[in-house]
Amino acid sequence: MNKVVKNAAEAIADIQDHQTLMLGGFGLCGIPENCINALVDQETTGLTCISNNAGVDDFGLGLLLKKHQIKKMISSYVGENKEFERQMLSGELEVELNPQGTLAERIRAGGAGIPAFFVPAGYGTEVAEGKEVRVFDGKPHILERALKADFSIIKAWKGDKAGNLIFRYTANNFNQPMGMAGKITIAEVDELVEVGELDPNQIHLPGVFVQRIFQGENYEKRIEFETTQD
Amino acid sequence: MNKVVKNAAEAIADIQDHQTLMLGGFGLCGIPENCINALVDQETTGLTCISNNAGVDDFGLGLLLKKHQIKKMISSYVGENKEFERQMLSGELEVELNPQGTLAERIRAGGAGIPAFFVPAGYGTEVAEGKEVRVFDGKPHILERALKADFSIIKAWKGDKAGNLIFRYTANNFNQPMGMAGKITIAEVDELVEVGELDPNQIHLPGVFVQRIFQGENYEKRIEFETTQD
Amino acid sequence: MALSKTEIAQRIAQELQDGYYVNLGIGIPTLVANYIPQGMDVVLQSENGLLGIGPFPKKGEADPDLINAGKQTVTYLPGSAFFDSSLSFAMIRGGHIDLTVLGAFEVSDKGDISSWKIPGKMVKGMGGAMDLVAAAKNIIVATTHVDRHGKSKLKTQCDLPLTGVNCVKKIVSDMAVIEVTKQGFKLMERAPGVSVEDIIANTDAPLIIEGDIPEMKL
Amino acid sequence: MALSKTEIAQRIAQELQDGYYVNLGIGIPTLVANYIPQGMDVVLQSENGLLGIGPFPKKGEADPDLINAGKQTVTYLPGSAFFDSSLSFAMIRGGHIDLTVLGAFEVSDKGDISSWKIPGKMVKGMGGAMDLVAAAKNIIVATTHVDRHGKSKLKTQCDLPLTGVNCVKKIVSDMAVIEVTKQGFKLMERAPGVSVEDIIANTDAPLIIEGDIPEMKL
Repeated sequence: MNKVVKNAAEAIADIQDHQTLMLGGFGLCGIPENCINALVDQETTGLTCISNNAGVDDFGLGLLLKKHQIKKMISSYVGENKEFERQMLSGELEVELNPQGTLAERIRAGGAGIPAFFVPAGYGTEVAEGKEVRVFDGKPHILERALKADFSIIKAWKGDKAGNLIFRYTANNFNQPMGMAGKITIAEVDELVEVGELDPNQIHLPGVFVQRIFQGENYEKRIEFETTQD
Repeated sequence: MNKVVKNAAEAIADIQDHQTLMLGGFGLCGIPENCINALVDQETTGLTCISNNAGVDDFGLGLLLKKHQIKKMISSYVGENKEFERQMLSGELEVELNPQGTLAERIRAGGAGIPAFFVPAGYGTEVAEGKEVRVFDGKPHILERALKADFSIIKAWKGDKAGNLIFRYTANNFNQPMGMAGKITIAEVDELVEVGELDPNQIHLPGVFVQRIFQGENYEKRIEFETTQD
Repeated sequence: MALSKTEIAQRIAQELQDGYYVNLGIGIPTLVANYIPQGMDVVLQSENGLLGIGPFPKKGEADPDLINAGKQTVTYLPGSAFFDSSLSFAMIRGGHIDLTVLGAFEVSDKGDISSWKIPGKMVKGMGGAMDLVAAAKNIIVATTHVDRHGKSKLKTQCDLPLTGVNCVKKIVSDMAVIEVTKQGFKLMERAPGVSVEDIIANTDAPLIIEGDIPEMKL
Repeated sequence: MALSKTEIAQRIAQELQDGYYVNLGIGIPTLVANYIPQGMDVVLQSENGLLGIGPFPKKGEADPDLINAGKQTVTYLPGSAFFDSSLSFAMIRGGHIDLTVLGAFEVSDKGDISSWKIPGKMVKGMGGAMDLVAAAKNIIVATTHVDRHGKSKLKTQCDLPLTGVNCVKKIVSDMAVIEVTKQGFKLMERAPGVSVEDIIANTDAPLIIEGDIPEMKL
C-alpha cells in the first residue's frame, strides 16, 4: 500500500478543472499550504472549494481567488479578504454561506454515509430558505444535506506512511472531518513517520480515509491576528 | 467544578426506577463494572438500558437481568445470554434491536443535537418498518431518530478531575458516543489523574460531556472468548 | 452615564456560575473573560476546537497552531482539550455549553437576533453564530443600546437578516439589563445614572417595568 | 469434492487486492485472514473499533481491552488505529471499506441476504451486519451451498428475515463461485470435482451458465 507521494505537485497532479475540493483549516490555521501553492502553479480553474474561510488577499485560498481559479466557495465566514468581497459583489464568484457547525456536520456526514440530517441552526433565517422544516421535541429543525468532494486536501501534524494522522492544537478544526469526505484525501504533514511510530490509541484520523500523504516543506504558518499579553 | 465522586454507589445514588440508561462496552470489553454492580446493590428497577450487548448470564448487564431490574433493552446483539433469551421469549423483557452502526450514530446524534438522520442500513428489512424511506443519490435510506439517556454510564482508561477521558484499545467502542448523550454522564476510570496530566491533543472525550468521575476498583475485566495462537 | 464596553463585560461576568462552560463571541463578549470572579471555575470554549482557553500568549510565544475563533493567538490551560470542528459543534448543538455571550446589530422583543449581515454593506458570513444561538441553553447579548446613528438596537422586529429566532434570553447594554420574556422586554436594571425614562426613550419596543428598577452594581 | 471451510476461505482470499481494507465476519470469513497472499498489504477492520487486526495473542498475553467483533482476544499490527463505534461505522457506512465477507442463511438471486434471525429459534440481533451490507462497495458471501437439511441456501427469494436487499455481489460456496448479476445468479467456477449439474441440482434459482465453467484453483 503505497500512499506516500513526493510532494504537493505530485499529490494534486490529477485534480481537474471544475472539480470540487475540500480544503482544511480555520482562518490561516492548519491550512494545506503546500497543496494550495501547487494548485496555483498548476492553474487548475473552475474549482468549487469547500473551506470554512477563504484565506486573506495574499495567502491561503486568497492566492487561488486572485488568479480566478475558484468558481464557487462553500464557507461559513469569508471576511478578511477584499478580493473575495469584490469578486462576490461583482458576481464573478458564487458563494454559499453555511452556519459553521452545519458546514462541519455536512462534511462529516458526507464521509460517514449519512446523506441528510436535521439541525436547529438556521431555522427562521435565510439559511432555511427552500429547506424542509420539521419539528422534533417541540423545536423546529431544518434538513441539511451531506457534502462530498472529489479531493479533500488537509494538513496534519504527524502522519505515518499508512495515512494515520494526528493533529496539533486548534490546527485540527476542519481537517479531520474533511479527511473523511474526499473521494481522494490528500494529507500534507509537518512530520511523516514510519508505520508503527504513532500510538494506535492516539490517531485522530485513521489511515483508511487517506489515499495520499507527503511531508510538507517551508511552512509559513502565517498568523492572522498576533495577540499577546503585552 | 467538583466532578469527582467517591465511588460507584455515590455516582449512581440518584438514578431512579424507570429511568433510561446508556451503558458503554462491547461484549464484556470496556463495560462500567463498578456502576453495574452498584446498580445491582441499589436494586433500581424498571430500567430502559441502551447497550450494544446484554452481558452474559453472570456478568455485566446479565447481573441486572437476573434480578429483573431491566424493563427494556435497546441493543444490536444479545446472544451469549440464556436468561436474556428466556425473558425476551416469555415477554418479561422488551427488546428493540438496532443495526450496530445505526445504534452508535443514534447515540452520537443524541449528544450532538441532531434529532434525526438518514441511513441506508436496514432498508428493506424489518428494521425499516414504520420508518420514513427517502431516496438519496439513487439509493433508499431510512430516517432514524436520536437517542438520549437520563444517565450515561461509561468506562474509560484514564480520566482527569475535569472529566477529560482517554480510552484504551477496543475498550472505547460505545463509551465515547454514549459519553456525549447522557443528561448526566458518569465515568469510571482505571486511573484518575490530576488536571493537567493528560495531553490536551489526545483527549478522546472532552470534560464538558462528563458530570461525574471516579477511580474504579477491583476490575475483573472478564474475557468472553480467550483465543490464542496455540 | 452609559457603561463602557469593559463595564458591559463586567456586568455580564456577574451572570457566570461555578462550573459553567461558556462560549464568548468576538468583541465585547471576549472581554468578559477578564472579569471571571476569583476562585470561580469557568471553562471557555472556542468553536474552532478548544475547551479551556487561556490568556493571550507572552510576546514571542504565540503559536500559529493555537488560535481562538476570532483568529487571535491564545494559550490553553491545564485540563484543556482540543478537538475537530464537527465535535466542537456537536458540543454546542447538543446543549453542552451553559452560556453563550454574543454581540448583535438588532434584538427583537421576541428574542430574535440579527448579527451577521448588512445587505449591500457587510457580507462576511455567519461563522458559528447561527449554531450557537440555535442551541445554547442561555444566550446573553452584549451590545450598545443604540447604534452609531442613534437608532435603537432593541426593537419589536429585526429589520436585518436574522441569525436566529426566539433565542435571546437577556440583553446587557450600556444602558440597561433587559430580560426577554414571553410578554416582551422586561427592564431589570439600569446603568448608574441612567434613568428609566432614558431607557424607554432609547428602546424601540414596549418595556415591561415592574416597581423600582435598581441600578446595576459593578 | 465440495470445499472444506478453510478451502472456501482460501478461494475468497483470491479476491483480495493490494491496499484493500476488509471487514471479515464471524465464522468462515474470519479464516480468510489466514490466506492473505504473502507481500500483499491488506488491512482488516473490526467494527468494534480497530483497523489493523493482528494474529491471535500468544498464550498468557491476551488483553481483555483488545478484542475483535467476535469478542475473541486479538492483537494489533504496526500502523493500526483504534476508534469508537460511531467512527467505525462512519467508515463502513461511508464506503471506506473495500470488501466485506460474511456468512448467510440464505442469498437470493436479487442479491438479498438473510443472516441474522430465525424466527422462534434464534434471535441474537443483527450486530453490524445490516450496516455492512448496506454500505460496503463489495460484498462476498461465504457459505455452504446447502443447509444441514440439504436445502439450498441460494434461492429466488429469501424466506427468513432480511439483513439487506440487493447488496451481495458474489457467493463463494463449497460448490461454486457465483456472481450476482442484474439477470440473476451467474455460475463462474465450480469446486474441484463438482459438476455443473451438481450445482444446478443444489441451487434453488436459475443459473446463468455461459460456455465451459472452469474449476476453481486453490
